Amino acid sequence: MNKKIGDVILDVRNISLNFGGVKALTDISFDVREHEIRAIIGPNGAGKSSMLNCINGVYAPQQGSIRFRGQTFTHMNSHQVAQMGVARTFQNLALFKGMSVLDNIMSGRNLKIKSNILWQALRIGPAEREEMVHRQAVEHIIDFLEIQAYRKTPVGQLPYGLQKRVDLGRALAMEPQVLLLDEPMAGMNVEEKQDMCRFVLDVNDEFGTTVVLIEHDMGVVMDISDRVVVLDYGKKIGDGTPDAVRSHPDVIKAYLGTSH
Amino acid sequence: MKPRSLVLAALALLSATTLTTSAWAQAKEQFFPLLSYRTGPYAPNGVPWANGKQDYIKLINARDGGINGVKLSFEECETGYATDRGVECYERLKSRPGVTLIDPQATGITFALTEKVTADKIPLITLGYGLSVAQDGMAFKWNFPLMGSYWTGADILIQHIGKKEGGLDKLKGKKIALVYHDSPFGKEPIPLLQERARMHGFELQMIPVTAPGVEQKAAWLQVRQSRPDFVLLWGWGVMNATALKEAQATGYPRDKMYGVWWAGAEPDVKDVGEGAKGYNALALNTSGQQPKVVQDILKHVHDKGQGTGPREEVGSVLYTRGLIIQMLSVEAVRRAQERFGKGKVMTGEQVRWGLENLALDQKRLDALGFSGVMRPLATSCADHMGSTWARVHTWDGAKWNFSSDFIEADEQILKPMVRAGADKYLADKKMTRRTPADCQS
Amino acid sequence: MAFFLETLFGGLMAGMLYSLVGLGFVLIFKASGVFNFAQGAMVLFAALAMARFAEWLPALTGLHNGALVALLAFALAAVLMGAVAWLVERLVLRHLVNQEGATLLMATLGIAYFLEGLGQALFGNDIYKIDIGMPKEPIFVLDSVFPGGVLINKEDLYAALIAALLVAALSLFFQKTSTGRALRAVADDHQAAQSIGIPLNRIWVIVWCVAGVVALVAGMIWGSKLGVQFSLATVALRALPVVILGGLTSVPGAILGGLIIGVGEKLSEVFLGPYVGGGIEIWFAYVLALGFLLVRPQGLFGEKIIDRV
Amino acid sequence: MFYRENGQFKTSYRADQQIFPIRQDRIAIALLLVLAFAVVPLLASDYLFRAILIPFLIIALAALGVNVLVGYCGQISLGSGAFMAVGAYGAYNFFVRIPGMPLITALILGGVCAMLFGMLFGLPSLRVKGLYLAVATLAAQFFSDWMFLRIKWFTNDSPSGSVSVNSLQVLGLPLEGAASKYWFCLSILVLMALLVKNLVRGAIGREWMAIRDMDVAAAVIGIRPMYAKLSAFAVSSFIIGIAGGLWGFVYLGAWEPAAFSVDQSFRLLFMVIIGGLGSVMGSFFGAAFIVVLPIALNQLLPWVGGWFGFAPSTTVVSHTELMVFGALIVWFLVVEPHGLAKLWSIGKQKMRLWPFPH
Repeated sequence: MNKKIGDVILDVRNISLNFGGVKALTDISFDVREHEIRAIIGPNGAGKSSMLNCINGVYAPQQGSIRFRGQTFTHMNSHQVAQMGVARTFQNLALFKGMSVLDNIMSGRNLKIKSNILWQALRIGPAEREEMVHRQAVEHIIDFLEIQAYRKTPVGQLPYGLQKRVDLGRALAMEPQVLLLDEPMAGMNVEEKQDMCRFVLDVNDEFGTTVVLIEHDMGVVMDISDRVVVLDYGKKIGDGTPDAVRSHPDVIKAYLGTSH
Repeated sequence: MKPRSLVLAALALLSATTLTTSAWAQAKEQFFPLLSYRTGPYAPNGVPWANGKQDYIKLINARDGGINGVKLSFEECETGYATDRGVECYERLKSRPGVTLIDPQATGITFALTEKVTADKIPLITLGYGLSVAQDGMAFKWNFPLMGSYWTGADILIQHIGKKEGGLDKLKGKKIALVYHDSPFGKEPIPLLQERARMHGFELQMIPVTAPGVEQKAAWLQVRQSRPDFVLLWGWGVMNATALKEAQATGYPRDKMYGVWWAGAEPDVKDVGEGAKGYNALALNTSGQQPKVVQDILKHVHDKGQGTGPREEVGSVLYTRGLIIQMLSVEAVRRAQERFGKGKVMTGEQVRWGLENLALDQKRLDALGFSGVMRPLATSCADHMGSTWARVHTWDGAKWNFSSDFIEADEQILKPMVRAGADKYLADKKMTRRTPADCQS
Repeated sequence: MAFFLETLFGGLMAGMLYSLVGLGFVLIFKASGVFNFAQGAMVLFAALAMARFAEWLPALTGLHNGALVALLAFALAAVLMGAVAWLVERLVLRHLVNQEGATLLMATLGIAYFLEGLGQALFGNDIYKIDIGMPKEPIFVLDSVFPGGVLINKEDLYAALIAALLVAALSLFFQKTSTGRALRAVADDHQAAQSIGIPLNRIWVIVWCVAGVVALVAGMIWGSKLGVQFSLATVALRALPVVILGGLTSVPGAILGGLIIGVGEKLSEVFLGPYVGGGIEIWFAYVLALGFLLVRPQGLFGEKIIDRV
Repeated sequence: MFYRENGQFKTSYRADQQIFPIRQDRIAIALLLVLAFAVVPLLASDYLFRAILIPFLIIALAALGVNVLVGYCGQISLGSGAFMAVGAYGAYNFFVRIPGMPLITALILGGVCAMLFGMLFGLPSLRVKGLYLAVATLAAQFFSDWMFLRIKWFTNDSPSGSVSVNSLQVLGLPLEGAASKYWFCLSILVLMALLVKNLVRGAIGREWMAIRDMDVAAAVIGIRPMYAKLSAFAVSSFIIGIAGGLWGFVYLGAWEPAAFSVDQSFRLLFMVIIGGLGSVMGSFFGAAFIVVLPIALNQLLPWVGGWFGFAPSTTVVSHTELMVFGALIVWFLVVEPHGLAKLWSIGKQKMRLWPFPH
């Protein structure tokens, strides 16, 4: 991989989060550089998803701050985050079950739609033109993800692997600068995983999108990520290049030791 | 199926049924659409009322063979006291051949029909309920609030209370509470009571009860707090019995309570029994099986197994009111026939004239078997009420006994109010009063 | 002051009855996730049944001991409610397993219509009497403290006692009996319950039976207060704020909620009502509940929901 | 056979995104409109117009509004009756207080009142979900019941609190005859249906459905729950308000608050669930079902009784009506929990493949 890693775009500082008594995250800090692929690994319940939820503003951390492109936030608001160009896929598919593949991905463009409700009701002039423009963009994503055949199918009826793609597609539709992927390959067979890896790498190369990736499959992580954060029981126990992390004793104890 | 075509299928079905049903009523018969509610919250009061009307029709057919040979026919339609179902019933039955008039049996439906009957030229009779201002026949050509409105009722109650106190001037400084059904029905008497309060200087306290009135604790706590000298009960259905029970539970003396004629029937006090002892209510009519007409019904209808309801309920307060309503309707047709041709089926317009020219003196009432049941009544083009007299009766724990003689509502107070109200109505509607010439039509 | 106390008591008494109806909602929602709008219809149906049985029994059996007749009538009505419960499970619930809440809600409304029709068809639509010897005259307490004393509605007092007893019995049933524990298990997690071999359908029948009995008691109390007639079905609407305030899944919530609503609406009607023309209690109860919801969206005792993604 | 889309190739996204991509559907709709506008008025009797068609059209419009909120945005509401009432009384006040106020303007302004009222009582939806919200919206219902009984100003100081309108005109034409009223309601319904269809297949519709299906994910892709929910409440209650105005002005002519009771709210929610959540057509199915069925039963039962040689009394009929109605509702929910619209689309799928089984 010969791409230039830019400077820090997302900087997480001393994040602590707890539900009632349960400590989900304690004093987590790490940074993400532009154009890199940053992996967060750790055993189940290590707090990986909670970490993303904090970045997304789904959860409000009790302590710490998040610095994104020079602005510092103590609590992110989902809408803001999205506007600033952070997209996200979900661990256990959070697709809009009642809607078609097309609509699901189209909904990723909603931030970009300007025409007001009245125009939309009449569906003339700007409103319709906008629809067409965004439809075009979405069709590109559909082609890119090779799901043309399922355009009009309700996502509920798609096989798991394809749903994962739609999830990715919806995130891509936002044309994000930072893409948070929550176990994009969980529960996939080898071929599907390879496809998904390809998509992630392509996104990263073609659009230079920064990727923050949560993944269980060590192989995948080691192959595609530039740097890795290791969490265990809500604490950070390792951070660095795959090789550095791989050889880190705590990591071996906490993670590799326990995993298959 | 597309939605509307789906409906159309249903409609085809409906029209078929409506045709089959209307086949029952040949144009040679005087047809009475009977809107009733035999189910729902107000059924206990609605049923005897409806039975009375039906039995009288049956009586006329069985005993007299109709009106001058014109058989009477009827069809009942269940409204459940709901306005939209009432309108549906009206639309279903209004176009039957020989349709006579409508008694909606509900204030809400009356409002909705007031506009429609004018267009369809069908008289709307609302005996003792409906729009008080409709007494003014010059403004409301098609409405007939016969024998009394909420205004006359309220007025009579105040007069009666005044009498008991030894003169209306004695009401000065007294406190009278109006516990009313929170709906147009319950609110209608308020303007008149306010007028009376101004005149005699008593304090009027208004306590609404949310329909249907199953939960009145708060209302009666207020009564207990302010300890009014009298309570006027303007309820219908379950509200009345509940009110009496709450009164008992909060220790308010029942003999200081006065109900409107819709709060003075058996269903209202029956299961309160002793607890309602001493409670007073207005009465438009007697109850009991002594009157000749009731005897006739038992003889010609119930003994023949044609009775509508249970025999023992014949002659109850609301049943008898049903009889009167139907009797007046029949007499209106008879009167109309005198002018437009005996033995003919009268149209709505002709019946309207009949209603406007009713003249039932004591002799006539006796002949009809209604002696003692009600007072004589005479309507005119200007007065669609015919009589504003009523009595007060008191529950002794087992039956109703009259505790006053007939009292007439005070013209001096009512006339201007009715006139003003009617004028406002006409103004809102941008309509003009009828001309005397119009009375001849 | 005396009057304030009277209002307070009045509110508590009314509230106790609300809790009773609310309890019916909660029981069924806990165990089957159904928001049972038929509760009101069940109250009506049960009360009608009991009243009419009490009328018919003497004729049929020649019994004339009032108490005994009332007891028998109650038992028969309870059995009938059991049958209803069984039918509901058979014909409705088991065909609608894991549908959305709204669908189930509508189904129960269908049941409500059916019961209202059936009840009136079988038992008539007049006013009927339930006589369980409730005292009607009020008593006065604390007249040493306040002039005229504080009026307490004896009937309500007894009613509240009965309600309290029932609640106690129910909580015992839930805590102590194995069925009760099974019910709680089901309430917590259907799948889990099934996987450890608790037959869901039977639980549902049981819980609807219990709700039926609760409805019967509520109907009996209200019936002896107001007379048994169609309007009983409308008390359910008065009890709805109770369950959202108390939390759909919490029995103590239903009880406390009932009391809060009862007191709240009576105080509001009596002390605020006059300034705005009165008649505010019904919507005030809802607004009160709404106020609570805005602070605690899951109700007074409902479990907190955390969005997991 | 005849219901095929093969050979109908879309060459532009516009063509692909029209409301009825399949030609046969377009033809069917066109025919249907002709039928509704031209043929029905020729066939229908006065009774059908006044007692069934007009109420059906108005209620269908209200159901459409409810479906926007419940079906598309997933916010269960039992306040619809209140929104109708606000629409009706709002329109009434504009109509009688401002001389020369044209009917249509009054209705729209009434709709606006309902819209504001709806948004106000929609605020809890930002914090409360599902059935809790459903019950919470009942507050709107009981509050409006009270408001229109107590605050005299709303009812133009009529002593009883009931109001009435007459001599209605639309664009100078009198709105008296049954047929003209039918056309008026039908036109409004068709127009509204079109607007709603545009909304739900556009960006705002996707926002509503996103909130309905998975609100967290929706927030993460930048949809503001506040905006989505309140806009749904606004659009929904605006439409319901207009329906309320029509109900009062065109159907009843004179009304009291009880005309918009809580039962109305329940019936409307029924319609959208029986008809099909998130389906414009479903709203119409549902409305037809709930409006026509009881009346049909009420008239058919005596007829059926006739076959078996007995004439059931009104009492029996009305009780049987209740029972059959309730049973049918349950039955429909059991057969197709996703509503009549779902049956409809299944039927369409089968037609596509007919005569070959997939």
